[in-house]
Amino acid sequence: MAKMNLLQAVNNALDIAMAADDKVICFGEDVGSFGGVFRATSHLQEKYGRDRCFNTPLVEQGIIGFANGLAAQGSRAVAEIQFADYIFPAFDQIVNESAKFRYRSGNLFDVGGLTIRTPYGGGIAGGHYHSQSPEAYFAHTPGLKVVVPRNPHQAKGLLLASIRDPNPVVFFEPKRIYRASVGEVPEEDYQLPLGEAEVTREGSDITLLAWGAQMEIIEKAAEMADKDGVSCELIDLRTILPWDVDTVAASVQKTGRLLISHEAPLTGGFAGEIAAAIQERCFLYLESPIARVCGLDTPYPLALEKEYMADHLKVYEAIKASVQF
Amino acid sequence: MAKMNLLQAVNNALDIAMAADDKVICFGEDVGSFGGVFRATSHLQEKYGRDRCFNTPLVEQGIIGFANGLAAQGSRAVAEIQFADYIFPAFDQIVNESAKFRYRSGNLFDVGGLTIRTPYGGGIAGGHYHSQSPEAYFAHTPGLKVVVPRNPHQAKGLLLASIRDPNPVVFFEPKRIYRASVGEVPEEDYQLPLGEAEVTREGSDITLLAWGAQMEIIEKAAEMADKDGVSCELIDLRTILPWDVDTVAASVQKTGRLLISHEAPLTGGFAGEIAAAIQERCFLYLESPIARVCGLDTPYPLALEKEYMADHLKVYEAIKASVQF
Amino acid sequence: MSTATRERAVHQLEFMRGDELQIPTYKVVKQDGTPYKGAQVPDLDQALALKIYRSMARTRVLDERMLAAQRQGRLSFYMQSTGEEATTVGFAAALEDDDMIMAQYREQGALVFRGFTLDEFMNQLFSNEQDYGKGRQMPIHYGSRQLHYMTISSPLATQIPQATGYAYGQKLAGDKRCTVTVFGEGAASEGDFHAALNMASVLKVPVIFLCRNNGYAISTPSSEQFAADGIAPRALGYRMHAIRVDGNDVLAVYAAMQEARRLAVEENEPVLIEAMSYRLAAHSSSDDPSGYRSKKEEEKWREKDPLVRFKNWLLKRKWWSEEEDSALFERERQAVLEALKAAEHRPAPMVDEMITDVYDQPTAHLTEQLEQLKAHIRRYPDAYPKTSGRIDHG
Amino acid sequence: MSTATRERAVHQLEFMRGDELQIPTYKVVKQDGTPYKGAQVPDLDQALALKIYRSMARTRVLDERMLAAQRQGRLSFYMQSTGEEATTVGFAAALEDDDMIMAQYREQGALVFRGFTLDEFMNQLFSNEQDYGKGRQMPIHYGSRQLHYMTISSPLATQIPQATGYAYGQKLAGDKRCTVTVFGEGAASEGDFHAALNMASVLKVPVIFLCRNNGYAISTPSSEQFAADGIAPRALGYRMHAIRVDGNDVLAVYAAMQEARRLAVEENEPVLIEAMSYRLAAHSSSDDPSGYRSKKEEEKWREKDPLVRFKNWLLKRKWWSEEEDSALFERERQAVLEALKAAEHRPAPMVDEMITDVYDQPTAHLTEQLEQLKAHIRRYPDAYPKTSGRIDHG
Ligand SMILES: Cc1ncc(C[n+]2csc(CCOP(=O)(O)OP(=O)(O)O)c2C)c(N)n1
Ligand SMILES: Cc1ncc(C[n+]2csc(CCOP(=O)(O)OP(=O)(O)O)c2C)c(N)n1
Ligand SMILES: [Mg+2]
Ligand SMILES: [Mg+2]
Repeated sequence: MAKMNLLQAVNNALDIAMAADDKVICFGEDVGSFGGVFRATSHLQEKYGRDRCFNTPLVEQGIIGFANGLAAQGSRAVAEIQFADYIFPAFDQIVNESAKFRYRSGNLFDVGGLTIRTPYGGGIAGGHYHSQSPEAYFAHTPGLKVVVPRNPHQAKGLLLASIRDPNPVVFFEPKRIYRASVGEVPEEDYQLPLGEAEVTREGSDITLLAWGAQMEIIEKAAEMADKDGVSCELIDLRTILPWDVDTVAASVQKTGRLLISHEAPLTGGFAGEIAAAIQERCFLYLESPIARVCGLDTPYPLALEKEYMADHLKVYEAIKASVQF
Repeated sequence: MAKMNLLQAVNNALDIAMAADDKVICFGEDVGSFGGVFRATSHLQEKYGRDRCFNTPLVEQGIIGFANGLAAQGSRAVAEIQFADYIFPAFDQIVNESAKFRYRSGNLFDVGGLTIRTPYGGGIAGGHYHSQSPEAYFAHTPGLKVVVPRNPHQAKGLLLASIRDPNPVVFFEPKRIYRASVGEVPEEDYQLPLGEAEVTREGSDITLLAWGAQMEIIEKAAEMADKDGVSCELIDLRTILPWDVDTVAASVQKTGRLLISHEAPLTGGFAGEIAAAIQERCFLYLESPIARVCGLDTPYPLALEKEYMADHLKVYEAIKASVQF
Repeated sequence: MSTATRERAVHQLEFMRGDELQIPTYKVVKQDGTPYKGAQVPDLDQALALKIYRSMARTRVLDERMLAAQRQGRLSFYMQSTGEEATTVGFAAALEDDDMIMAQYREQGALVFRGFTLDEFMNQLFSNEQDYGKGRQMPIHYGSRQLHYMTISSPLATQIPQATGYAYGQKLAGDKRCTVTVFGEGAASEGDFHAALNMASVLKVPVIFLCRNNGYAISTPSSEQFAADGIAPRALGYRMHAIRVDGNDVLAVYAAMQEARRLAVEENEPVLIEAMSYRLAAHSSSDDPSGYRSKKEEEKWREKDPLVRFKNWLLKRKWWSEEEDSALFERERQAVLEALKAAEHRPAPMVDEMITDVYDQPTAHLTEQLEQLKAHIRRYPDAYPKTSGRIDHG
Repeated sequence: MSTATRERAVHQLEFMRGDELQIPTYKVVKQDGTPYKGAQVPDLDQALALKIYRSMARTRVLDERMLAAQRQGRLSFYMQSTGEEATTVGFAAALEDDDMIMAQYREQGALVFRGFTLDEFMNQLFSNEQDYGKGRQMPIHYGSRQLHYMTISSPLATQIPQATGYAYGQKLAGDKRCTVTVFGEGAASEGDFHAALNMASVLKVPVIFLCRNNGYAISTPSSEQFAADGIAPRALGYRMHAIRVDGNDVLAVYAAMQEARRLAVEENEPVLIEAMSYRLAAHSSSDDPSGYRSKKEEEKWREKDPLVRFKNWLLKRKWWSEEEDSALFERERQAVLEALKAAEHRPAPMVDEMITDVYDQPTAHLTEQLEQLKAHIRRYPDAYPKTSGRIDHG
């Protein structure tokens, strides 16, 4: 085991993947000799050469178009989009191409080797365009997998699994905790399963569900609630698509309550999908409405970021409202 | 009043808007002298000149980028995207630019004059790329309005309102019923309100909610249910964003049941948002889980389109399941 | 630092627009089949020449018959490539069989040349259970792994940067193979075009960009698509090798592609080829060009028929005769009709195929959706005739 | 029909790559302030020359002080334009005050020239309640309706097609005004660049595309951004007027923009100007260039300081003296510091501003979200110190 922060864990996963398989190729804006603006690809060009780790021109639609072709050819294309806010120029290549490549060809061709890594989320004084959490845009797209890790250990295992998964994966990295989240990470090669949520804390009164950097927030809120004698069960969804409805439903059938929290705006966010599916599965078990604590329905602000965010206090208040319903 | 089909109603609305205001400008692929591949812009170039109705080069991101600039300048830019399936290259210009233009500038600048018209939806043997219903991708984007008309009368009134609304609007036109939907349409200039749902049929046992071409489907299902003695209340949401939660909640508080149907895949579709919001507002009124009858979670198929679609039989079965819960 | 400039200073204000830049069109033979004076005629033997011609002929017949079938309501949709067969067959003929082709949708000539059978065409066109694409895409969205022909997808230009990526993989693998991507002059307006060419030239990738400039994108004439002299001058903006060829002259297309392939494979130099031609037919079976262009204009181009031109050359060489020609066309017509008849009655794919290939394996959630769907079809078998008969067996 | 070609046939296979195409750089004065021999020096009077110089000086000082303030933790983020002031001030000086500017983010020089006050800069940089942008975007995202300067947005290149659209509107309105959009050589790789230039040249729009080629996009040198000789050759692919200028020579930039404006406004001809310069500072306050380029390279460019060059010219003309220069810089430093101090303590925008401007009017739904938020802040006033104090009054 080694102590790593989340960035180091990502870097370590890429290093292991490239060492283990010549077909793994990393690229994107500034990812070459510089190692990426967050340094997630540090030293990879040095180790594996300019052919396997390189800068691209500044064109996201090109990066993912290129990556789709490279994956179709049989390589494991690991493309970085510098900020998730800048993934939208590549939206067509992802939603119309990556997601539908296998299906439309009847499995003659696929881009299963594709992984798109991108830092997402707020809380870093980034305003509109360095703060977005666009996972829901992708979660409405059959054919994609969407993964978000919450800490270094998860990041390494889930990224290795994503790179090797035979389906295109959009891998969102919680940049607010890139350096703040530090933990023990096995040095060896390991994978964590995609499509499986994890119960990170058991409890009996209410289920709190989140992913990525938001896990920290719901943990903090759960501790506050604990002091009030409210026992929270915590679930990290980990994979947003395809998502693990069974684990969530089992938990809600036990606790009778569900709160979902994400950073993205409320309306049309993925919490809506979860709430809809769970009210259907757990209708007779629910003791209060499923609560959603999310970003406001505005673009991401700067000066009033603190007010905007779904913080632990808002989650805590929502827990109270739910148990007192 | 005149008998018009939905396409004629759209064309008539554009004609009236252009006649009434010099600042209305229509453009897109093939919309010029040809009048668009569906002929929605027929004769507009003839009437208003090449400066105000013209072909663009084949580049959706350019069309909407151009439209954003034109709207910022003070024109009423009415851009056509030939099929909603091809709107994704413009996703960045819509989601990062149109939607945030006013907010980010503190109202110094805005693109309120922008309207994006685009035919959406399946049932026309179009396969993956001439069938999609991407409204949910836009409904997660504060700053946009998203509108879908169900018939010629609605199309004209809602399109005129959209063009004149001081906010950017994505206007989805149900192409399956472009010609099939025929009805009486006032010849004069009129507008129907954005942001308001409409109860198109009153009932007492269950609320059925849809929009666009799907309204026909739930009407047919409601007739079948009627024969079983189940009284359905029908609501056309009309505006997907911002949506009219009050009208829907009032109806569900009356009927105790809600079924939402849309063409797009289930997961991450807008029905999820509605279900999540309504279970919160109407928790104590709900007699059965909110049902969603939607497309399967696959890309849009061709040969098995009939099987894929959320048709009246599937809606009818879901009504029965809901009332028998 | 690295601003690419080999700086040369001037002190007078002078704008340039490239008007001096004239990109000529490479042509080998005239319409009557005689080579232009001093023309560089590519070296190809009779077998290959006839294979090319037969492929062009089959493409022509296929297009004619299938449009007719569409008009009869036997087929939902079709797209002809009439007038452009020299381009689509000629480029394929200059490639190795396992060079990758990533085309737009009007390149059936290349598939014919590579040996896609009439049955294979028909199965796709009729979305039947033998369609490799499992009946999921509209007619003309062919693909063949065996023939290194990427399945067509409707969104325009998306395949262009993909070709750059595919070729990058070929280069890294040391395959000595290239990727050819084909697209229209309309599609070249998309942002993906710019991305693809710039990336290819920076990354030195063995990819060939073949633009079919056929004058129209649906109803939009190229004069409303771009203001420049075609697409070829754009290559210079990327410092990429470029050539313009007469797209109705199969020998010119063949020769240009041969040399382009050499540049790509041996020197990792991407190349842009602009093939000048004309879309003689409607854009698709849904289109009627009389709304946007004149019969006269069409007639002018009909006289430049690429099949006639190449046939004339073959006749002059005595590699072919009018008798053989009539027999060939007759045979092809028969063959197409037979294949059509066989394919149109094959059943649709099983309902189970609805959820395969979304992922490598169906997820639990998809399996559940399929089971619900099957239960529903069993309840209303008449409403879903394509699948209900084979839902519980087969 | 309309394939744009003025056809010229050739019969030998020949590829071109544009290597013969050499785009020179227009320069007016040398670093020591003397004009090049025979140079075409633009005609500008002393008042304008000094206004340009003072704007360059203020920009330089602002950049220096604000980076220092960022380093002191008084500011979250900053971006310097050091080394590029001749480009950003020079282009603005050649425009009419109500020509529209749609810039990228490193063009504060143009804003200074147009009279954006130090207070206005500071209010934006400190996201306070007087920021026109209501504290919603990161520092340096300035905008001014009064000064016809479009609010900056972070996504690169999006403003380029927007400029084409804006200019189209100006043309239709008969304004006799143009739009200038500025962007980096990195941003020029985006698909939006291609879309914008092609549309502008087809639609004949009074727009000027000013590319600041400063050698880098963050860490990526232009040699990994494109393979061609800079950005200017791309214009020829759209049949658009183009010129390359020495971006460190304010007179060259001014002269080129003046003529470009004439072409745009009088002839509806879009123009591309490529200004060659160098990003002397780090990309932003978050960046450290020592990881990707040498001090030596930076030094080489520091010697080409555009302020020194223009000052030398002014000195030679006796329009300016070293004494005036020192006094100017001293005054500017003071003024910047005063404005900074005043702005940094102004309060943040009210919480009510959270929901304004999402739409022209707050929706019922947003009003409800705001009310809930206010109730929450009242419950935990200490957790939201920026807004809690002013939530029930003000
Ligand atoms: C992204 C996208 N936008 C629009 C369309 C609709 N469309 C299909 S073909 C076509 C015209 C293409 O013209 P061109 O590229 O010149 O090819 P050609 O048909 O002439 O062979 C259009 C606009 C599409 N398929 N994809
Ligand atoms: C669409 C998009 N992708 C990536 C970024 C991140 N980014 C900000 S500035 C920059 C480099 C821009 O370089 P250039 O255009 O040359 O301008 P310069 O900084 O040199 O002035 C990058 C990659 C962004 N803002 N927007
Ligand atoms: Mg064409
Ligand atoms: Mg730069």
